[in-house]
Amino acid sequence: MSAYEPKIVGIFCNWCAYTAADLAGISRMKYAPNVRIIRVMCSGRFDPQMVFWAFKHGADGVLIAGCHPGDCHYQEGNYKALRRYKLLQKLLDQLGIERERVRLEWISASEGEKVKQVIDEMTETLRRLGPLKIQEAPGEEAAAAPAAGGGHHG
Amino acid sequence: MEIQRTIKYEAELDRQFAYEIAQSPGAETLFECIQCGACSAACPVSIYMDLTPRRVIAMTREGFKHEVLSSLTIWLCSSCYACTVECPVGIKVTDVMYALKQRAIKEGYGPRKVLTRLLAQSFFQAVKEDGRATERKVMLRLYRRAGLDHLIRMAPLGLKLWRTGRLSAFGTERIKNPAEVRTLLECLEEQEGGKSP
Amino acid sequence: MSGYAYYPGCSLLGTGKSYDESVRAVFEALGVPLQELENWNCCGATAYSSIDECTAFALAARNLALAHRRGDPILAPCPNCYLVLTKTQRYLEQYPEIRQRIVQTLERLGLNLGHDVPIRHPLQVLSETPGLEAIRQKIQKPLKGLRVAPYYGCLLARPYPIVEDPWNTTILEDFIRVTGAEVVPYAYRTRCCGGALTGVVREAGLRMVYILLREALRQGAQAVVTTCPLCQFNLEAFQDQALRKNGIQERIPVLYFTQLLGLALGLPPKKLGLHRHLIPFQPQRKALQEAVA
Amino acid sequence: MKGNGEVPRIGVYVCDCGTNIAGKVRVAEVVEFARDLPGVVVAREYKYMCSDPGQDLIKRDIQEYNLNRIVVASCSPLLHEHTFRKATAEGGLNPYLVHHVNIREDVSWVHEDSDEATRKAKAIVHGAVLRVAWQKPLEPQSVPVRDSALVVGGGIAGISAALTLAEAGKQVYLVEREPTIGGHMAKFDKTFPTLDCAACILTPKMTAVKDHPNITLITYAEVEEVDGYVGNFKVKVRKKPRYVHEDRCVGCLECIEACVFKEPRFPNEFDLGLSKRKPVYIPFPQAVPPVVTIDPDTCLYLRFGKCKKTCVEACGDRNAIDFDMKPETLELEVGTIILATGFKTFDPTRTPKYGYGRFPEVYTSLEIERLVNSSGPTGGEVVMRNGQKPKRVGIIHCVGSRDKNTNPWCSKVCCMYSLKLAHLIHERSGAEVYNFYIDMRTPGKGYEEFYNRLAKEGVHLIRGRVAEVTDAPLHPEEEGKLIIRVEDTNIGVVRRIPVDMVVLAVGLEPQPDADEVRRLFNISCSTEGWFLERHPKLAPVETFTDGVFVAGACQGPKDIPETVAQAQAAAANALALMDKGSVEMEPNVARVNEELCSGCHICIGLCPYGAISFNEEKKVAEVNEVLCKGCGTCTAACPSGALSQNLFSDHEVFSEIMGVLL
Repeated sequence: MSAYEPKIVGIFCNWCAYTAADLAGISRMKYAPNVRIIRVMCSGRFDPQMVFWAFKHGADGVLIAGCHPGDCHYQEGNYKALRRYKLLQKLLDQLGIERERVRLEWISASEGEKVKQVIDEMTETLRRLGPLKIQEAPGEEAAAAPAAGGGHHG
Repeated sequence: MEIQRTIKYEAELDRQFAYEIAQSPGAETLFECIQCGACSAACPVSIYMDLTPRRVIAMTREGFKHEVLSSLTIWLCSSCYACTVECPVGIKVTDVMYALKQRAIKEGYGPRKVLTRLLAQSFFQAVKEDGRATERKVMLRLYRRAGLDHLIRMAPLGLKLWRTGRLSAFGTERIKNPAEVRTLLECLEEQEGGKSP
Repeated sequence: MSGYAYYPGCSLLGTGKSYDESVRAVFEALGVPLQELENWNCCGATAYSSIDECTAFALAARNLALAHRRGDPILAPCPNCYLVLTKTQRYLEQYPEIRQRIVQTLERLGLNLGHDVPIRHPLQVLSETPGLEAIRQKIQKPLKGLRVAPYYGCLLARPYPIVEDPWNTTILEDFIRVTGAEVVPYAYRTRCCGGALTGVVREAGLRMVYILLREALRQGAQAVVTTCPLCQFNLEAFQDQALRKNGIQERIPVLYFTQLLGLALGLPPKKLGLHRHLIPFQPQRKALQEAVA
Repeated sequence: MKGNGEVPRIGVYVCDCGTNIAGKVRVAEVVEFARDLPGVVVAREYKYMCSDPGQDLIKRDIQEYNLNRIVVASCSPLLHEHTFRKATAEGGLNPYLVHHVNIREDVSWVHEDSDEATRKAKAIVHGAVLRVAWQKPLEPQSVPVRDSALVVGGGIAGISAALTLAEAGKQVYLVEREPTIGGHMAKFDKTFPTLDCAACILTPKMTAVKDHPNITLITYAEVEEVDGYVGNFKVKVRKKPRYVHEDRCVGCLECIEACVFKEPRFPNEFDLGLSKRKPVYIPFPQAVPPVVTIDPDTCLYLRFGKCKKTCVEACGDRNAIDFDMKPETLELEVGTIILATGFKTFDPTRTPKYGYGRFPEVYTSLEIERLVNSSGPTGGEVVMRNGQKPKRVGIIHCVGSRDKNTNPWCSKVCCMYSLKLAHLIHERSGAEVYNFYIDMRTPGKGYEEFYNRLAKEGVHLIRGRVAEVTDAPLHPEEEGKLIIRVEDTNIGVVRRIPVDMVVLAVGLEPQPDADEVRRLFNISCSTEGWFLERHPKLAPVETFTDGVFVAGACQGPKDIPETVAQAQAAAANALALMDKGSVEMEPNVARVNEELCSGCHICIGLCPYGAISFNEEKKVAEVNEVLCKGCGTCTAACPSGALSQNLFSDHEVFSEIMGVLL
């Protein structure tokens, strides 16, 4: 076992996945500390740019978690996330980035156990894959924050 | 009137024992036991047991190693799995019984002449030699170990079976290369650090 | 594919000889191909698990690997073998560490475990191919008027039942009815026969045998039909002692379901191994024939 | 310099939460770390940030250090975000300039290694500090709340909630699926532990519902569609035809008498099939509304179109019977919704070992409730299906409860109702009663005393889970009996107890359609299928959907006192919303930066609420903030970065991502 520990950004929807993570906490489940969870209202807020932004800033993987199909608090945001995720996977292939580094999961508010299981699994997978190897585009500054005016979309 | 002290001091218990048993496949939920007794009630042999299966679980969990490994219960289990399917918390009680039997044999517990145990050992040897268990061979070995009276008691039945061709008198069932099975077993025993009885 | 990889197990070579004979005869008569799994070894049975779980799994695993190599599903008439093989397969999926050890060891013997060799019991197989309806068409000597207690024993019903809902299943009963015989209600159809206890803890074993036989007699059964060599052996070989001890004079033959089926299919009793039984089935049949005539 | 050109002056507050956080995370180290982050002016550790002194700390620092951004790292924002927003506002800052992150549920409670936990807590605080700098002052929108409520389910929970709301002057619609309200409680004879008659306490409430001017009772109906949001729900209710006009039927029951079926022939659902009814029937004499219903599956006219229609004749001028009645859809507009859809009892055919369905003298506890009920099928006599009175009865607890093979949870009410039934059976029949229990659970006011009373009455209390009920005797005393096999675990011996009658104390389960109902109302269910409350302790009747509340056993097993308490609590919560008259919406709506919008229309099709439209004049997208629910889907999709979700703008989210990657 190497000393390498992957860093994973979690994009969790408020109503299901984030609540489930709370439940995992309340139930005192123990899981790998590698995922840093960021709360958004809906997995529909997930933007593939977030993945590249995260990779650029040192992430080895991104975990997006939303409500099960049909259960979205906002009717269908999770389907939108799924669509973007599918496109993103193709893009990852082209860039030579392993698909396993970005994972989309449906986790309902009652599935604390699944939070644990998914995080442990993904951490284990990324440990095996090792650090993300991606070449920084020359000349790009390591900005302290995204450039004003949504520059990262440019 | 003879009286006996039954108090159990904590120092006499083996806490580790419970954790070791809970390690064996099927016994993972040992500590979740709610002591409902469904296992004992479902067990067709519990009426003969000195400790009901429920008590075996409770005592295992609390580290009553000596009592559990010396009990008749583990040798009376007929592996019918009635307890296992009944258990409301998913303890595979039959597997716990196996784990306890293994421990008892390994640590030399219990009366040597418990037939169940001799049967297991005779069977084990036969399979190791031939790759198969010829019933006649296993039985003969068992009752020889158990004592002459057992052998005599079983003789009439043996004779009947022999007459109907259900107990091959001479031949031994053997696979083509028993050595293969032996290798298989020995390999694993090596890994285990020598576990054969 | 050369038909089912027939795995008789040790008992079917000894006390369960007639089970072996009747399985082969019935499968042949129904045109379901089977061929013995070459060089199979003992499944490990329950006794082996008492010594060491891991080596018990290894024994069963070798057979699974042999069948995997051959590429055929295993046919295991002995419920004990059926259980041990199934349990091993399940546990090796569930416990990757044990699997790892066994896979490595098997590799040294040039064997590959595989994952999902189907393990089937003749009840399952025959109810699908040729299926009960097809069997019904082939019945030549229906066993009309014969009252039979259906006895599954433990291990086909639990913990890995051959049918989805073991409490409500009628798979064995259906076979009995196909032969033309009548099924009596039998509350103890999945109660333990005592297993190895008859041989090692006599008193307990005999009591268990007695309970099963008494209920069959109480329900007016003229035969008990089993699916297991150990059940058959216990109920037959210890019947005399068990019933005599409780003051019961009657005796009841104990048959394999394949024997019952074979008789109805018109196969000669000898081919079905009926001559090996200690409590003959013949007299009842005669009485029956008289009753019918 | 962020967003609005201000230099951020950030205060960071890291909570110990007693030892909940500090036991794992080295809080002082996190505070030290935070102090050096850009923009941070002050960083503090405190034992309980949510306490008054904790909040005061924030308020004081805002004044003293002229802070303009706050970060609190403590428990889940789902629990206390509101608390810290309030404190921030009281300190004189806009409440949306605080960011609350979670280092308890997401860190200290789920990780074992102190170093790892501390490192992760720092990363999370880092993310929050970078993000909060981008946060902007926001003004929440306020929407009006209608002064009317929908209560779904007419059991004791729904009845209690409806009456409380109606008494407070709110317009209430009570929707019930069955032809009558009353629910399970109406089936009971006595209630534990006081043994007061269920009908005596329930029927006045049922009548009160019917008579209350503020309550519109809609029975034999189900909610079909729910639209809108807190304060403004639009609900469609489908009313099944009962082929009788409720307003014309006077409940004389002459039609039943006149029905061409001279004798009742069909199983009466209310008596669980223990009695028979005719196609035209009333579930029980005290039913509310007190009108008859015609069952289309058994009525000759409705099935075959041919009948003498003697019922119509009997009804005469009242003209209440109408065979042409069609399903009807009602549209309601309400401000709040209370779900009180109740439970179902466990189906014991799933535990075949107890012989239910196989042995006629094995009953469920609910069947026994009817059997001992003085208005039940036997007038309260304990008479078995075979017409005899039992001499010995076994009550098996925990059927379909506390069992991984069926339902793992404790159904909470069975111990007490089993004791009650033991008492009633003994009282009515003189039978000897055995109770087989795993653990006797009698917490509750007067409950343990009731248990003591039963013990004194001589009920056999045997601790052990029954393995099997069989009719195969092994002993002369067992001939013709049902035999219960159990380990008497107090003694450590296996016993076989022959009885005449077996009662299965079936557990409580979610309604079979709970999942559909929860989708309808956009709420969550627990793994078991119970409706999920917003917080198990602090918001037990709220749900994750604002304005929707839960009451009674649809949220988990409950007895009557608890159910009523919860129903009234739900009503109080709904009242608070309605009385306030308006509700502040989270201002996390999307906005369009008109200068950046290219008018591509992508967002318009994506919005599930139709909140985005196209301004033909300006050629840009426009967000209707009243309709926007704040999911952020459009923000993620906008190719030009013109759309931005308040509180979750790209700046905010991307900075947080960067920050947590410490």
